[in-house]
Amino acid sequence: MIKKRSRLLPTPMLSVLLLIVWLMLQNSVAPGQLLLGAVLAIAIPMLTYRFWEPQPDLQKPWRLISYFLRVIMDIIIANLQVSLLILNPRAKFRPAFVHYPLELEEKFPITLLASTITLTPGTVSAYLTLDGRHLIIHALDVEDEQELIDEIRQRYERPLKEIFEC
Amino acid sequence: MLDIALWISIALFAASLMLNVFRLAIGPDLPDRILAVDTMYVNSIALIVLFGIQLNSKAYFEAALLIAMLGFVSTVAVCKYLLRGDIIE
Amino acid sequence: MEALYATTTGLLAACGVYLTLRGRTFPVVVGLTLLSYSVNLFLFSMGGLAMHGNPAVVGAGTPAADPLPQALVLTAIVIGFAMTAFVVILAMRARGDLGSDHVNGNRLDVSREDGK
Amino acid sequence: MTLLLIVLLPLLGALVPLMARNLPRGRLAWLTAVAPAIALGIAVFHLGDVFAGQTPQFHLPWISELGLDLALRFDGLSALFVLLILGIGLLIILYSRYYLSGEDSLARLYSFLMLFMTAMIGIVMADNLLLMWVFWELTSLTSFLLIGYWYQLSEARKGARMALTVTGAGGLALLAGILVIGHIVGSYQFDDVLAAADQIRSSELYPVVLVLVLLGAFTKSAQFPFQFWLPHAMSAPTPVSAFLHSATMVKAGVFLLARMHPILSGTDLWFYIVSFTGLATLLYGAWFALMKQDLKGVLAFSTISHLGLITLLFGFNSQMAAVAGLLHIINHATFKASLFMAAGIVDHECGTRDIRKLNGLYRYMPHTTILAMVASASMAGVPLLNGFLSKEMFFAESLDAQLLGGLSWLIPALATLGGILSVAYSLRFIHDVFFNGEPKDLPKTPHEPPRYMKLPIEILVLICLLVGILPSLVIKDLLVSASASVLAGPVPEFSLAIWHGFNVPLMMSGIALAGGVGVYALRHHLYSFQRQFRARNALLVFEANIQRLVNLAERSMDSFENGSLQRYMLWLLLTALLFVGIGLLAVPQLSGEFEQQPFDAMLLTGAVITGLAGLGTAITHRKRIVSLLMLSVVGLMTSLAFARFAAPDLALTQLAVEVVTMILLMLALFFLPQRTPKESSARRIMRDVLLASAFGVVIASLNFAILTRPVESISDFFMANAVSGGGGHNVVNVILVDFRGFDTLGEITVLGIAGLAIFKLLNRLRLFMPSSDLDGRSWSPDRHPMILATVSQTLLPLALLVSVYIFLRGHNEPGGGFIAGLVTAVAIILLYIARGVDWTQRWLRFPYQPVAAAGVLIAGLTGAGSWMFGYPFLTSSFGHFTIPVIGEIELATALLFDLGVYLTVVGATLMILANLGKLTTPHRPTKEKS
Amino acid sequence: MPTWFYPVLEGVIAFFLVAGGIFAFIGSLGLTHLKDFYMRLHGPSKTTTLGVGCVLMASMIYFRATTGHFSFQEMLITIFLFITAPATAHLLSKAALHQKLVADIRTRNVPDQLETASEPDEANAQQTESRLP
Repeated sequence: MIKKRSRLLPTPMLSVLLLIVWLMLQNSVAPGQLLLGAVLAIAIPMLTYRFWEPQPDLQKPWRLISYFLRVIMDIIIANLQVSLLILNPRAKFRPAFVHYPLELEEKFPITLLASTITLTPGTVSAYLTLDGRHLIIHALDVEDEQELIDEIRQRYERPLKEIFEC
Repeated sequence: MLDIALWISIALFAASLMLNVFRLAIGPDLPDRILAVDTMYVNSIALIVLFGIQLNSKAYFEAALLIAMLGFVSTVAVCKYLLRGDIIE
Repeated sequence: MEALYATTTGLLAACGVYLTLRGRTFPVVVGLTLLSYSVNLFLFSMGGLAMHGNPAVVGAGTPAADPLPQALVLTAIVIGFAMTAFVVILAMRARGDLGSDHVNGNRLDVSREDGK
Repeated sequence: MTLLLIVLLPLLGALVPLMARNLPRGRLAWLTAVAPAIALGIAVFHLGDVFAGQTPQFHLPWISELGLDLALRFDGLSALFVLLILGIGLLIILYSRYYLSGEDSLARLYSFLMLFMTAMIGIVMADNLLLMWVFWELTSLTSFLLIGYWYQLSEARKGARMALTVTGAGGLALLAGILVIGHIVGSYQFDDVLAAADQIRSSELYPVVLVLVLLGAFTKSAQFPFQFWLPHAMSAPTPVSAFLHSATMVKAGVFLLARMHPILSGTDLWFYIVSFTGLATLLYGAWFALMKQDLKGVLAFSTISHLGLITLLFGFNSQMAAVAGLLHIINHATFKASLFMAAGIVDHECGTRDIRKLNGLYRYMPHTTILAMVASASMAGVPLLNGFLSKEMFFAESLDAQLLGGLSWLIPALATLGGILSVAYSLRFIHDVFFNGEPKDLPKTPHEPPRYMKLPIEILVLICLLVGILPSLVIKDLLVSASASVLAGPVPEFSLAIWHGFNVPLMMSGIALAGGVGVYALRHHLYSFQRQFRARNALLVFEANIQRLVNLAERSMDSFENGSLQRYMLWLLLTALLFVGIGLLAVPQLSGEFEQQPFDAMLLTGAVITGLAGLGTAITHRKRIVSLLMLSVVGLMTSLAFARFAAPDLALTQLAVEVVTMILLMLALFFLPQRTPKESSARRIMRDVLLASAFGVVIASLNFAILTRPVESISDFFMANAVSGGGGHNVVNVILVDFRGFDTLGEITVLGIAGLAIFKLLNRLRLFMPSSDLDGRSWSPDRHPMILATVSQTLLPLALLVSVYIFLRGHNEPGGGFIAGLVTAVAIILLYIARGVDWTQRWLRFPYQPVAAAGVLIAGLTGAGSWMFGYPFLTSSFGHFTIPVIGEIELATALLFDLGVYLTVVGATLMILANLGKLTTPHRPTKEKS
Repeated sequence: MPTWFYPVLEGVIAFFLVAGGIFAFIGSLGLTHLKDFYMRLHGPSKTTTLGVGCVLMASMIYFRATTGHFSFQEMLITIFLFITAPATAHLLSKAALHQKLVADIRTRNVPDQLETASEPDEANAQQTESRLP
């Protein structure tokens, strides 16, 4: 389902991202910088494209933005929770390792999911099995693993699946 | 009001750096020490940015950017060393 | 503040020299790197330590730092890296060919206190 | 100009025999004799105005800064010696034509002799003390060559070496003496030194000068403590002994005494040292001449004794004694040379020199016997011969030497004893060899030598007779002019008549003659008495000392240099500490006038952390990976310090280099033992800690001293015209790329070379790869963790973008070629780590050497580019161009130069790290794990 | 800009600075006080990163106020941080699990037996003759 890449713009998303980053770096939107940014945005992907893992194409970019916003909100909440946990001396942690069967196949979404899991409340993606099927998560304080798994699947994995695959 | 906040923030980051050094010194195993070093890299990014604000000059962003990037690379290298011994295979 | 700076440079130099006095190639290399850090700090401070100075950029504010030692130290750092690389690989080659990474002249790998 | 000829002719003469070496011997001898004959002619030509009192001089500046000029003088003393050298030299050339056996190469002997002759003439005619010393050393060298002429004989080699060592050492002492004289007087020209004679005598350095010069003289003239080399020099061919070790070379020392007489003599110190040495040598030589069994040994010791006599004469601070000394120099040269040649004939004919075997030779060679009898009679001081005259004068002088106060009578007594012994050994030389029974089992049956072999002896004996019978006619004026130059003043009136009427000296020579015959008669008792002493062979003692010296040197070298870096570091540090410590002690007060700036919490934390991390690196150096982590913390804190003190460029470079060093060290660590066994004893650790802390203390105080002192910085020049001259605002980068562009060019070449050297070093490197990590756990199966791969893949374009950004802005804000190069290198290394070599290899198909080379080339070409515009190498030019759409861009050639730097840094770094990384890959199965 | 605007802006910057400092401090505190390595990992990966993020936000606003136009570089650094932090956390825990660090007794179902290498590890100890391409 990956459509034929056009020679000039192998990964449109990446070129756009590079242009935005260049402008951020230069802190100015002067015409000269724009032109230079465009040139770079085309040149660098062209240099690196041939060996790029075929990445699933972004179906719905807008869902990604909303996904990021939700993740940011979760991060803030997570940090508050963890801070409270760390601060009160009598905190009784119930740490646990959770085996989380992955439904995603593509590498990029899996990495994205693992990153969000690490950044969100109380969980760190500790180990990814060699075949990329299972993700072992270390949770700081969890009563019931199954409930944690369902929550992660519902909040993060399903939207990612929507964004990248179907 | 801004200077007081700046001063408090610098003090806090200095304290967290000291704690990291404590963990680095004590750290029973290697991963603890690597974690300590990595956190020090992250804390030093904040410190550089605070310098920037304190000295009111924008020349320090590259340093912060570089620390972010290079901190990651050195931690990755050490972890790869622990996992595989030979970093570049 | 100068005293603090000087003590740190001195301490680093001392640790560096202690390591270079060890009997094995690796500590010597690490010692040399540490020594080069301290020497770079020393040379950098030749131009005076600008507490509230601005970077040596024209138009970035009057009390600018002294650019010359900075240029020298920059070159020193890069060449320092090249030489450390050379020494490390020389050590590896010595270990590969001679079979021991001793620097105090004894051949066999068993640690014999020698080269007082 | 003709004076220079006298020296040059023998020098050129040295080449003549070498060129004519395959001519028959006769013609070779004549050809060689031509040069000295002409020189003798010139000398005689100059005799006229020498006797008239003038001193022809010649001056050619040579190395005037050292005060060494080619200055020659020809005064009376020089004339006397030049005649002696050339005259006897010619006779020796004739004599050795017959003496040398068939297979010895005559040409080689002749060329050495000519070289020696040049050196001797150089000494006697030198007007510059340093020049004299140069020729002095040349005589030592040529005597080494001549003594070692029969190099196949071991004692010849040993004797030559000993002679060279002793005379060489004396030469050094003489040089020291001359330098001190030069220091006092200010010039080495003989006339200035002569004029400043009183200044030298009164200066407090006089004893030093005296001892040094006398050391040179005594070693050369084999005086008492240094006489052991002369007997062993007899292993040279006899013509050499006749020429060097009787007439000329050993006379050089006495010549020095004569030349220095007007400058150094006249003081009590001179009297005590010189005369006592002379006296001791006189008696020592005489006694052993009596004892020796070897014919040339007898003559050698008699030469020592006669030299002692001449030195004694120069020791008496009276003017007549000096005249007597000069007279005896002439006489001794004549009769001793002839005696040596006679001994040569005996040796040549009988094949041995052992006196016990040689008896009653007068039947076989009557003519030689007569000549030998006259010569040895002259040596004994028999009247009507030249020996008698100088001995008479000697006895007269010894009588009125008053300096010993009450014991002054002792000197004439000992002089007479010397006379007795000299008569005894002269008698022994004649009677024991030519009469006294039959020769016992000689290797060859003796017979008269060829006709012309005896000619030189006849000439010399004739001179002895002439001088003996008509002294005032033959040598009066030569003696007067020579004494004039020795006394540097009016010569007292003296008569050279044979007969002075009955006086005490005549009585003393009578006692000497009678006593001599008596002593000779009792010689067997003396022999038995002498046999009780253990005969010590000077050669063995000398060799033993040399060997002991060599062993001592070896032992000290071993303790100093045993191949241990620790030992070298120890010495290095100690010397460094010593010098810097002394420097610091001299500083009155460590902290300068700047009072210290206040520091805030952040600086304190930074300093504390750096210190702790540094200590951590040192303490945990046995667990190598931990000390590496500590090192990276130190690196981080150093870059923070650079950032804190307003050096963003440095902070960036330090960070990048620190990460790359970390990766490099870890790559190396995989192949090196992971842990260092505990092997340093507590004492060693203590010593190292002390040494290191001392070093640290010195560095700290040095740094503190500099920090608190005013800084005269020259960088306002750079700040001022960084923009106008270099076209950039970031002064650090402008300095690097523009003002000191040449230095940066050199530096990136070094970087390239280091990369190449490492590439070569890694080739065919046989390494031991650990199969499991430190605690035995086998390596983790997952070679390239998937998450790391994807993350690093997304980071790569961002990192490349950042490096381009840093590169482009380098000229005006912190950044530049170095940092950008390092950032790109790190990004690519990250890819190597995350995706492995094969994957990256496919992406980066080109090897890194050309990249580094291209970098250096571009930098070089940009530098050379300015030549085309007529500017000197590496001048940069820049201009502001306004392109309608993009707006104003500033292009500078420095940018191209920076590009060169960028490429070299990327190329070199990757060459180092990638090659190190690739070490193991060829042996990995290529199938990629999914 | 209206006069009341600056003190508010300063207030916001001050708030972000102090919040960032506190978060970073808590992160380090967690790093020092928590029992086993895995629990310690949560501190720095989450709170320290957020702390530094806040400081970057503060500096963005600060330079917006002083120099008049937004400087997006801080944004770039935050992005960098938020990409790399989870990766390092993941790698660190992978290394820890590989080294079989002992986890706190209360942690449930600790993965004891990680997958062993499917095929014999080729990095067995033999003398390697390296030929560089």
